[in-house]
Amino acid sequence: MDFKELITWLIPAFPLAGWFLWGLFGKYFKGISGYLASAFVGISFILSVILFIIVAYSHGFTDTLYPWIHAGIFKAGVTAVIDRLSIIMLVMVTGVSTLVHIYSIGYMQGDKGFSRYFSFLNLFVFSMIMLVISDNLLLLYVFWEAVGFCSYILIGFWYEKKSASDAGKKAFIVNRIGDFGFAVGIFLLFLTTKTLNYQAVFSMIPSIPAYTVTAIALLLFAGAVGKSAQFPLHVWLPDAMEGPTPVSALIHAATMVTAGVYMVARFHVIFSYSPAASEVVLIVGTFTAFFAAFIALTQFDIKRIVAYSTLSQLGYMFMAVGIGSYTAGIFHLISHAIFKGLLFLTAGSVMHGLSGELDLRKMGGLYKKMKTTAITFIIGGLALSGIPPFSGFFSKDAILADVYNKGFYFAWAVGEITALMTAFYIFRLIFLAFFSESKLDPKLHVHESPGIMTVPMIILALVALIIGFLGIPPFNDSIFYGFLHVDFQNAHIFDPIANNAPWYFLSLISVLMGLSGIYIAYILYIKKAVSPEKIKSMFKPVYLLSYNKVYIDEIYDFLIIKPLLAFFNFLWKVMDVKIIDGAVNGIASAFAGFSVKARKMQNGLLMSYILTLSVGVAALLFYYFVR
Amino acid sequence: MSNYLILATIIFTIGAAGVIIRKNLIVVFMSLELMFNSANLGFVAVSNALNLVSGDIFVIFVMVVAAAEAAVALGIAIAFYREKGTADIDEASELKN
Amino acid sequence: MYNNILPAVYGLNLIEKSMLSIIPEAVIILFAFLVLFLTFFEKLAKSKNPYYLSLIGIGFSILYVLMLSGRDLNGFYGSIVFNSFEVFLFTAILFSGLFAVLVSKDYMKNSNMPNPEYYSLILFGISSMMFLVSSNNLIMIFLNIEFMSITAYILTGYFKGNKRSTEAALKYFILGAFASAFLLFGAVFIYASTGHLNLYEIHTFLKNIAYGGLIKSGGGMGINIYLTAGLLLFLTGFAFKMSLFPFHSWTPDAYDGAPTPVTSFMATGIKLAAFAIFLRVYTLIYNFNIINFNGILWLLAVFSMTFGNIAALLSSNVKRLLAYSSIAQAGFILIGIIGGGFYGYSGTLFYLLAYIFMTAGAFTIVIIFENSDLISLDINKYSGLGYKYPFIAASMSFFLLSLAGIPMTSGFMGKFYVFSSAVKSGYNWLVIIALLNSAIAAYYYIKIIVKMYMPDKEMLNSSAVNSEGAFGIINGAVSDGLIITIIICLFFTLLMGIYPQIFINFANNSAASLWKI
Amino acid sequence: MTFFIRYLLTILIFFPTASVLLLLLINKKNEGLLRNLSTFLALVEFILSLYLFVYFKPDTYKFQFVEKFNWIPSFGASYFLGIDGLSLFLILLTTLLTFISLLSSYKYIKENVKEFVILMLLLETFMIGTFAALDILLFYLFWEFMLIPMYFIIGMWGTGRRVYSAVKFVLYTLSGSLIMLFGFIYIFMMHYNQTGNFTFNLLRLYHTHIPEGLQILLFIALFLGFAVKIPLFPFHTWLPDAHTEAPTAGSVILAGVLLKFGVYGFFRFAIPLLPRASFAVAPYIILLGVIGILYGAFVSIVQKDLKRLVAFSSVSHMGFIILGLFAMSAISISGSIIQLLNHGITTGALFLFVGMLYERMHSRQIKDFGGVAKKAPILTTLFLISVLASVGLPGLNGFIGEFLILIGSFRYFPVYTIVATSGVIFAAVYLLWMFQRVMFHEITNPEIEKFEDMNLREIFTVLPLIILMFFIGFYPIPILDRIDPTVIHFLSMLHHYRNSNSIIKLKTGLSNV
Repeated sequence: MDFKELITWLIPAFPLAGWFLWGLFGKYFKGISGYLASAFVGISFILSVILFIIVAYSHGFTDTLYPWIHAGIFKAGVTAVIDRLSIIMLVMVTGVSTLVHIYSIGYMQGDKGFSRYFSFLNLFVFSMIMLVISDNLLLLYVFWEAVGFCSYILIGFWYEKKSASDAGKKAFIVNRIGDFGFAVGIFLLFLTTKTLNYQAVFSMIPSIPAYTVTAIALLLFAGAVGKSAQFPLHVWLPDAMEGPTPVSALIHAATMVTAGVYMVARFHVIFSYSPAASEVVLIVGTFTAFFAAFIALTQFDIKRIVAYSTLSQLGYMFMAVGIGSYTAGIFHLISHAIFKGLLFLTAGSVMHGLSGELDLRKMGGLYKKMKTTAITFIIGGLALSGIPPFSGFFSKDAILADVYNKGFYFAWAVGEITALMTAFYIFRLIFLAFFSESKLDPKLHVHESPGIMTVPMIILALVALIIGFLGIPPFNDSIFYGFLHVDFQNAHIFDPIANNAPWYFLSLISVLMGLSGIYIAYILYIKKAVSPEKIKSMFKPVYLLSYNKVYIDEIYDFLIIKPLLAFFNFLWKVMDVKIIDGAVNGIASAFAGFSVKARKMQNGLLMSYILTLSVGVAALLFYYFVR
Repeated sequence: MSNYLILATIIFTIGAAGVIIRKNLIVVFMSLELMFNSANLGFVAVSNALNLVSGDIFVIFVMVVAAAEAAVALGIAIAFYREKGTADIDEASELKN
Repeated sequence: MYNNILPAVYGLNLIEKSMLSIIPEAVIILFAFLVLFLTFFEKLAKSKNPYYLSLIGIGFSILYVLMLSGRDLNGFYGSIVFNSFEVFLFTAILFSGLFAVLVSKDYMKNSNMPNPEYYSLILFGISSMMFLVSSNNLIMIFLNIEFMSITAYILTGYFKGNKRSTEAALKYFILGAFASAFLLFGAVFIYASTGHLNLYEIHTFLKNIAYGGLIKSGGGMGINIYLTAGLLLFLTGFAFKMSLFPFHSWTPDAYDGAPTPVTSFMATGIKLAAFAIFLRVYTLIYNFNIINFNGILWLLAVFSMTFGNIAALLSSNVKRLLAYSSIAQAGFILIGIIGGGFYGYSGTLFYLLAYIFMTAGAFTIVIIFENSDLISLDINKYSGLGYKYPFIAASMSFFLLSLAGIPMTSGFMGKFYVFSSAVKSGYNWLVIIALLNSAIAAYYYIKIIVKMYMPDKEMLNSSAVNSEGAFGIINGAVSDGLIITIIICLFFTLLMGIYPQIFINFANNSAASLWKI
Repeated sequence: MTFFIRYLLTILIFFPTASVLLLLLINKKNEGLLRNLSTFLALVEFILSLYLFVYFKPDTYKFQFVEKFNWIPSFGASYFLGIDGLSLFLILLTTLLTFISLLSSYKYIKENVKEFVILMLLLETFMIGTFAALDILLFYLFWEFMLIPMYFIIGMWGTGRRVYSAVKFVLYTLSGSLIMLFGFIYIFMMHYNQTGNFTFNLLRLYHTHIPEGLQILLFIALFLGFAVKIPLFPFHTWLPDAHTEAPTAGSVILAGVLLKFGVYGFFRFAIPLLPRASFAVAPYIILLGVIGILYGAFVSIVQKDLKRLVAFSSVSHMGFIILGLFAMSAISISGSIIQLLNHGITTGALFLFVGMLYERMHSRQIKDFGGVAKKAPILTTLFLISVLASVGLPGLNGFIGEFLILIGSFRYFPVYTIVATSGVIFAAVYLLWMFQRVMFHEITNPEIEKFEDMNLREIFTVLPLIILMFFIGFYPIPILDRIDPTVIHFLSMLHHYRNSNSIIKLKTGLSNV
């Protein structure tokens, strides 16, 4: 293998090695393991940057490490595809991971599971890398599940906490439900195309009847819904906040949850050949975006607020890929990864400062105490609410513009309203946490986080500041589009540009939305012109609905979990023990009864013996003569 | 000859009935003898009818055997009487089930 | 097979042939009398001489059987035949007799019963069985059945002053006499319908009728009725000896009451002889197209198996349990006869041989732990034997598994043989029923194994392990005769299970000579 | 050496027996020697069996290491051995698991060590013989006598209602096998009637011509024998009892090897002997299998006893295997075979871990545990790996098998396959929930406080299995290569019956999409 293939395989190799090392010999490494782990991931970041340059100035390639499975006509190898899409993802993943690793060194300081933490974090990075570069659906599925496992184990990292291990289990199982659809999709795809290799599949898609394509696309999308926590499988993500905050930053904001978007983009051929499926993607995305933002309005747990905002941002991305503007989707994916990672890290730093306090109602006035955190957080917030010149503005605006121009006005309107809500809840958080009068309990010693945590935050903030400019000039002549679009050449364009409104008009609207959202928050929480309580009482039912997360968990628990458990108990206690095994034992006892009867015949009386005998003779004679 | 055979059958049946219904040991033995002798009658009749000799030989053998059996029977009967103090065969009901 | 040292037969005249044909029986009877005479001399009677003497006698007899093997003799005007069929069965009978003698030594001593008569009776029994097997004439059959039965009656009641023993003898006697009366009466009808007493002659006669179509042309109707009645009654007599349902009722009580060596002897020898002679009679005079007897045998087999197994399921007395199981086994053996044909008959013989060894083995172990108080036969007494007497318990388990028909044992091979013969001639349901039966049977055989190896704690103290004065155990050690018996049985059971070919050949030879007329 | 290779199978079969004879000479008191020697001998056996793998030619479907001697000419039965890709790996699995279970029971088996090791080695003989036999009578001999040692192992060293379970196990299986025996005899006689000579040679009996209606009846006969062993859904109730009460080693062998015989029997006997019937009834058997998958999973979710849970989980797993086998596509059958090995490895490991937990806590009730992870990190990690393998997490062995089975079966039985796939979700539910309740949370039961981690022996006991999990998960090619010719040949034997039965499939609405 030549140089580029070598580094292709070195990129995942380092985190994998890291996993083995810290996993097996963690207790000999003690504290060093954190630094080493970060170094390993850093190396693969550098390597992927190198690879990025190579690919940027040449063309993509695929390389097989070894043949993995072949049975009958089924063949799959461990193969990597390196094209612009995967390389961008690669750089993003490794980059964010590196920063989060460094941050974690400070955050997890002195935790007894230090090495364990880093080994699993490395394993996650490895799996994510493989997921991104895998060249066939089987391999994709493998690491699709592998990242799920990593998130399971990392959410439940503090396994003594019941809530934590419950959350982990919930995440795994809900993902499994999505993956069930994904797997069936793969089966159907294999049945129709007899292969799982991307290129082969894509080349066959145009010749496949539309309804089959739609079925495949929807089934695959089910997997994406699970992984990217879209409605109705979103329930696991908020609970996942039980895990350590850096984990939330890396897995549940930047990388894993965006795998769904990546997958849809990667299979753009399939989706673009099935308008219906794309429609579904758009609808789900739009709904989730709104729905999550609505819930986020009234939460008080900062991590949960950020988590719900993640949901709604993912909704935006699905809107993008749903209307077939994949570059926009990926662009938002990247920028979101940056600023959402930033928000989580800062939130973590707040926690760290307040020694684990998460409730907004017990915060306030933190700005003076922890400046760096506050500033970086605000940058993140501005990016999230799409205020120029922060990255969020460019990426989100690109999506909304495309949505508008392709003629999905309703979706566009929803998007804009969601933007308003987004701006509101994030600034509600900022104001309550950093500015309004302090409600901390005095004996709590609030302190700024150490440098090892703040530096990554600052770096991310800077990136969030600049990365947006990849998105200019707007629309299809932007740098990013120009770079990435080559991978989406063979996508089937199914809806023409309905109208091309001038970009400044659309941007203006969304910026206004953002600003107004901030302003409302300002009025409510800084100026106290209207007390939140009044509004709360005004829209009591709406408020409760939002506050209780639309009761989704309760509904699931009541409609699905409880009846199933009852049914299972019935199966075991009645079906198995009583009916089946009862039948078996029943036969046995029946024979026992016969035995007693049979031995009654042997009653010891000579008379009856002779009688039996002669009856026997009589019967014999009867058998032949009378009959 | 069939008439003889019918007669023999009747005697045999009487003997069997005797074995079945009578309780006293000795009577049971006698009924057994009756059964044997009905067979003898049959043999004699048949060999007479088919003017063969083998039937008569058989009869002699049967008589011998019957004698031997009677000896054994009485031996057992005495032993039984010693232990149970009665000759009622319903007493013999220790072995059961 | 022709490796005998006697001069060729052809030179001999009729008498000499006849004499030659009964040498093995004659030897046994000779020794029986010798043993009997020992009673006149106090000292000799007390000592172990009768035991050794009878062993020697059996040894000689086996020797003569081997010498005569391969010859085809019939003496006394065709009423005694001797050919490879007899060779096979004599060997089997002598083996069962050998076991009966071997296991009796210490049993007799511990239950202080008079020695010589006992042994001579055993020997007489053996000889009577041999005569029965080789008899080829209604007279001889009746005579020998009675001879055999009488010895059996006496032996059953041999426990002096023991209620159970006497009662068993009484029941056995009355039922036996009753049954043989039926047999005799059947003979009358057969005689009436055919006019012959020699089986071969009856055979030829019936063949002529059957294929000369006399039956069809109404003239033979009377014959037909007589014959049917005769054969049925005759069958009854045999069924009684083979302890088939519903003529089984003597079996549990007689087996239970008799001294265990005698039980073993009855279970092996008498059953064997009865089946053998029935096999001969059946092949010679039953299976013509006059009447279809397979139907009746089918019923008998099914009933015997089912009744035997089901009755045995819960019985807690080992001897009775084995008695019931022997009823079931009789049903299984009958399947071979029903299956019929060369294959089926050799299968039956094979099964009979296998049955001798496994049953004798099982009873031997029962003897070992039997004890002056007769409750000792309760299977709970066997709790935990597996740990005190590993070898004996292991062999017991092996015999039981063989009875249950688990592979690697002769029992499986025998079952397989007869079942396949039945399938061969299309009796599928019979085989299926039989298979289900052997599944049921497995339960009670395994029950004993459970007791031996997986005892529940409270049973342990009532176990034979720590109870004293077991008949088979002389100051702590199991006595040699029993051990020898067990080893022989074990050897054959295993060999017949793993490499049965030798025995199959043996059985084939004897089955082949069934038709030799 | 050539001699050695030529008679390798015989050597493999009878080496344990020889070891038994050797062990018989050792004094009962000398337990240490007995344990070590027997384990060593089992290890030697395993190493010997590796020669099979080395000298196995992967490029032919023909039976290899064939040995044939007359045994019972008058039944046409012969001592006829030979292995193909399937039996090769099953034999390897057997030898490995025997070694492991002997190693695992150093602490568990306290009394009657001699009997125990002897029975284990005896059992090994019969298991290998069953896999190697190509003569039906020989097969049946090994097949059925195998019950006896297992019965003693459950009954003598079991817990709780051991006797009940042991007897239930024997009777259940025995009744099945006896009906099966009838089927064999019938086919045997059928062949005799057609060709006029007795033979039990499997390869000859394959050519027996049997009309379809009869085939179905006979198939039912054989089915009963094999279905009980597997165990298929309605015949499974012996399994939980036997598993629960058996000692660890017993459960490992039971789950690891004995359950395989049913599937092996279908593959080697039932389907090739009665191809028409097997195609005709395949939908119904698959239905049972799928019911088994869900049923096993559902019932395990609510179990309170660890071993019982694992037992029911193997009902569920065997369902997958049946689905793959009877879907009769090359992919799914290879998947089933892989899954056979996986189930042996994974479930074996699970039982070992449950055994370790039991040795420490003397309880199998899930509620008595909780927070073990804090005390025993190694145990937790390795246990977690096995659990995930059983869940079918990609990268571990379970995934390969399940995925191949499902993707292969989807072609012929899409509906059933989809239902079966949902079983994967429930597998995650019951195993992870169990794991969480046992390993995580705060320590509630004070007993746990003095819970010591795995010692070196225990680690070595499970290590081979763990390694295999990863190996098969990441690089199954060596196995797939060797079973592929077998599977292809298997299908080529059947393939012209498939179309003749497509009507039946259509009737049951299960034809190809």
